[in-house]
Amino acid sequence: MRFHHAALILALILGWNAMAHSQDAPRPPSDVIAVDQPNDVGNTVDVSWSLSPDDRADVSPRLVTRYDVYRRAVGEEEFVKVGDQPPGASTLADSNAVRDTEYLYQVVAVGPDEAESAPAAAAATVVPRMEYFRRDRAWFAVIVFCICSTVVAFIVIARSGRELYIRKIPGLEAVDEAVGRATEMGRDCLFVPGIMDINDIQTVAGINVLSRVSQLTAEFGARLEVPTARSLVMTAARETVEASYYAAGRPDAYNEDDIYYISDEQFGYVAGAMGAMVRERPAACFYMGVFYAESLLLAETGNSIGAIQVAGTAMPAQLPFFVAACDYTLIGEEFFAASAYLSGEASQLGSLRGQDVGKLLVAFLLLVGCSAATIAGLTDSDSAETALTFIKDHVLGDKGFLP
Amino acid sequence: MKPQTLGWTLLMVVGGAFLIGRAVLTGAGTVYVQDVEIEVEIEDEAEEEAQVVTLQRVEQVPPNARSEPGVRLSYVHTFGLWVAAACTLGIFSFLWGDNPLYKVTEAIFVGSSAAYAMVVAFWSELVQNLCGNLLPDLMRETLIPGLKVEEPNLWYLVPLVMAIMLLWRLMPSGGWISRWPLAFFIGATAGFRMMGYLEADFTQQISNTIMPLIVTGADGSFQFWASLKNMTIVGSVLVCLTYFFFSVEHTGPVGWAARLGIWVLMITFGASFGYTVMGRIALLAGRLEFLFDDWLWLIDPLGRRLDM
Amino acid sequence: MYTFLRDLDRRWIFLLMGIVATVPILAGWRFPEDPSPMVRDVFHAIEDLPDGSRIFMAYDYDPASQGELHPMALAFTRHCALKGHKLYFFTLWPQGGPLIQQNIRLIERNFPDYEYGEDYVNLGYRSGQEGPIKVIVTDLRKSVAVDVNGTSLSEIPMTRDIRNIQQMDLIVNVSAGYPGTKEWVLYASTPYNIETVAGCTGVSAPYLYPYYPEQLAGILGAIKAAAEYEYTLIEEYPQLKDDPTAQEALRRMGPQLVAHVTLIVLIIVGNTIYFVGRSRGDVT
Amino acid sequence: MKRTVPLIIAGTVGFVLIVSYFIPYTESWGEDAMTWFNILAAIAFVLGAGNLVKMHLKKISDQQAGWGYSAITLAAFFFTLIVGMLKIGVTPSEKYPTNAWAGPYDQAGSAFRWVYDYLFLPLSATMFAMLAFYIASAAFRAFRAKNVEAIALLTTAFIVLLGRTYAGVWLTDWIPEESIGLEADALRLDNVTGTIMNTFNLAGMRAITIGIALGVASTSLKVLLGVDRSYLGSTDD
Repeated sequence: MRFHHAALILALILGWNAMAHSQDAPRPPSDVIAVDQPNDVGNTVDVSWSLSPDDRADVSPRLVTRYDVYRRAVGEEEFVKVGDQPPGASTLADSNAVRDTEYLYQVVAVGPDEAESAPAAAAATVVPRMEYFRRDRAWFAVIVFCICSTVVAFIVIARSGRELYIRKIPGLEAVDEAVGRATEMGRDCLFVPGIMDINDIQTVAGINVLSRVSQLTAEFGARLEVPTARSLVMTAARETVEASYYAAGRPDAYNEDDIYYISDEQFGYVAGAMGAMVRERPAACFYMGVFYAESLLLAETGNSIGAIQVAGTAMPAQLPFFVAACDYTLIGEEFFAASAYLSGEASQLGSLRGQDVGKLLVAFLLLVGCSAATIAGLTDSDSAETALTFIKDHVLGDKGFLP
Repeated sequence: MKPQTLGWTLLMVVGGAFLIGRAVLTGAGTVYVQDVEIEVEIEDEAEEEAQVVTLQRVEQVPPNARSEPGVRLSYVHTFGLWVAAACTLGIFSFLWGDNPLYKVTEAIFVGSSAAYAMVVAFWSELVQNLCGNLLPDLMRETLIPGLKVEEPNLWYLVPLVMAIMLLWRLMPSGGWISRWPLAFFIGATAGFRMMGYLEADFTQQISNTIMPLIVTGADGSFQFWASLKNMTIVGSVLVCLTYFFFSVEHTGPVGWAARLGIWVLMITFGASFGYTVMGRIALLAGRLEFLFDDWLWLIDPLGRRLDM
Repeated sequence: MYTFLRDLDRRWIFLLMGIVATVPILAGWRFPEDPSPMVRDVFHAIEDLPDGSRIFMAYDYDPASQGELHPMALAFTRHCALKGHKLYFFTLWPQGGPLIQQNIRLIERNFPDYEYGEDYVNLGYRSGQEGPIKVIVTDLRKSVAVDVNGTSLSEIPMTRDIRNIQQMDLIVNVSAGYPGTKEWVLYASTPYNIETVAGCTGVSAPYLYPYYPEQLAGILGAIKAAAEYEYTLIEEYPQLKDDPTAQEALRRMGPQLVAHVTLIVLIIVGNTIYFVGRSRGDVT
Repeated sequence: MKRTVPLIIAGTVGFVLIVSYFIPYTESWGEDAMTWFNILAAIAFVLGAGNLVKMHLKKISDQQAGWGYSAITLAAFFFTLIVGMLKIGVTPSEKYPTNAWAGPYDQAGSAFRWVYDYLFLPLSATMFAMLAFYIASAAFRAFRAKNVEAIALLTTAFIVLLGRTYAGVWLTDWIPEESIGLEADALRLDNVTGTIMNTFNLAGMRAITIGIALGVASTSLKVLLGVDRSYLGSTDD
């Protein structure tokens, strides 16, 4: 009985479809081209076509409502639909192809009431292949290699005992001064290592500064409080501070509970930290790490309790508040440099020098690129144009190693 | 001290009276809901007839629909609204100074936010991706009926083991075990961040800055403002980079460039400040709208209480 | 006067700020807007796509920044739905789920033709900050096997053929910080050339400017840009003119103006005190 | 064992992720590593919550000052946790009407959603809104024209503050569109704001961005090579 119904419906659909074909099915698209997407794992075929002549934006209702893309592996009977695109679109990336299989693609324009055009097939079959190396990223690989090797080279040089000059970073004295003031007043120091986890390099830099601050508090005998937003940061901070107190010969003065975790949630953490500030009234506050909206909340609360404040962050958005509300601020890369400077480790100073070489590379590329662009704009020099496209599209772009 | 206490008491009494007045006279702070029933057919392969299941849903409706049939006052939501208002005022009370009300709201906030993140991560990541791949059959029968994974993927034992090692940190001893997953976590971050930053923030930024310093129009005429703009951009980038150059002392020409650099940075920070102010005021406006609209019914910008 | 202002308790300033924000809201002040070129860029990134394009709605914000970003997110959703685009909602913020649901409510109420699974789908939240971006940009199902209702992506018509988000025609990102626009630019739009527009908080807009226009097709910065966007939307779709829910950001610009002017006055007064104090030798 | 293995793990996984950027064959290795990373990130929330509970329990058992608030924190924590984990109040979804566990955990009407709507949302939004007040007080007390740099910062902030509202348009729309052959409307405050954002802000932010990218690259490299091992801590346990 069921079968009977189904057959009847099928017959109706087929018949109706055939009628629709003859009446209002759109004309098919043309020039279907299927090519293997370069530089991929071999699972994507880029299909493109020219729009059906009936696909016009100025006709309403539209005569083409979508394009269906079908594919068939050579050797199989049936075409399988792999995706559809809205009218006006003429490309589709089929990312579900199987590597090294030969496919034939066809595109059908579909009109209102699902009336399908005749299929337009791609002229040639396509075989998706996997490349062994992403040629579009060749120059990028070279740049990565250059930067990495310079950093490594300078680390090696620094470790071999050669003195590397790093300019004095203003604001580091501010750290010493602040701890001194807090000790004089007999009040605490508060250190906020930002709200991100230990896998953020700014947090790591902050912990380096913390090691300096805790050395000072251990020497001077001031209490140091470190509220953290991440449990892993808490552990790292505890280990760092403990080591400083041992080094200063005052392990008895180290209190694990002064370095505590509040909450992973940003404002939960800030609420807790602000509460601690107004209750303990520290005389010196340090904010070193990643900060978001809490920067101003912390800095203003610190201001209201009259604390000396020193901040350091590479978060561009939060720098204005620290610059305005704190007594001293380490801006962006200065913060990393300060942390390297304080750690005094040869490797840290070496990597700083490596970064400077990176900046020289930027300046060089900018000067060459801008000169080429200017010359190319002023004269109709072909060589300047070639140089410009080479730098922009190849060295800094994704057009491959050579033109 | 005495006049201050008196002042506070007076303020509290007046405020309380106002609230009671609003609530009694206008019904402010009430929430109305409607019960909705959804009938869903389930196809059971064993049964011939499709079974029909009725699902109950409660939908919130705007207050001006309160006299319509089926709409009732929701005690749970009304209570919630007053709790929300109390929380809002509790946090704002910190502006006056630290006080017990703020401390209570702070404690609630810290506790609920930690649990919130944990619950969400549990259902969305641990159940779906970890359990879904390790125990697909069990998950299909219980928590994720729509799961399509067929066979257990034993590779997911690796993150499971690492997860247990990470949680070992909560134990009194043997905390070093957690360093292994931690190392994985940090190594992975270092790896993908290095590539992402170098491509988008280094090479692409250089590429974006390469521009002609002297701009000419289509007819070959000299474009003064466009040229000045391009020169300013390229020059500013270079002087700012000089400020961040650590290998030489900032004296002489380098010192001058660095000084120009810090000025550009300050202009940048000024612009940042202006933009930030804009955002923060909007947040305050959002909160005030909640108090005046949803709670006290003083304003009605969305027309949810027209004809009342 | 000078000593009074110098030693002014900051609670008076808080009070002033409270009043300044309250009055325009209670009075319902509104001001005209003039859309900036940047806002028009964002508008056209969505408007110029063929109707029915695939748009990945990465809504990375939470209730904390709702006041600033929710109007913007709603405007994006409304615009995409007006164009008949297919929407894929996703969030990297644990608190973002219910906000996506509010965007979906907007679709359900105003676009009865839109059907779940055919025209929009909610992929929910994934943990790992920028981690999920790295995965879904090459393999969506490795991170998102099922939607929020527990339905497999292979059973949902609009995700059946999607392998990764490189197949999206546009990423619309609303971001309140980290993870957010920067991460989408770093791990999706730059390495895989996926067209992206962003709506972000006022605080993050300035540091996204270096990505415009090569890596980001446009940036909406804070409530002002959201208001201009709503204005552009009303211009193009006049049927929204009488819909108050389509003008949330426009409404919020009232307190904005008064508060900005107040802040400027505060800075001037503060500096006057500073200079008077310096001439009297009060400040070192 | 305690230090070498972590260094090897960090180096290997980082290297795999770098290589997978260039060699398509290893792309899926990178995906797997990231999938595991995401699962570990979810576990980190449990770790965070575990620490929170530990800390507050200690505070209560030691009867430290303010232990009552710790009790409230724990109560809020467990209440949210229980209603969320047990999906209290969640009704089955339409797709799977017989399986109550398949409903979304944050479904409208569930207890967990109540916590979100009436506790979490107002608390976090208000916390953020407080910034408006703090900005006002910072504007009054902290933004002082102490030196040339500060003047540059303040002037820019002024212009942008005005230029991003109707006040800027209203104050300067008397400036003609063109005068003495120049495009004078560039001097209107809203246009000046645009110029600042597209020129100085863009350049300054770009320099900061490039610097930070280099910083991230070199630090990441140090972590992968085992030169920087601060995350391992300095003691043996």
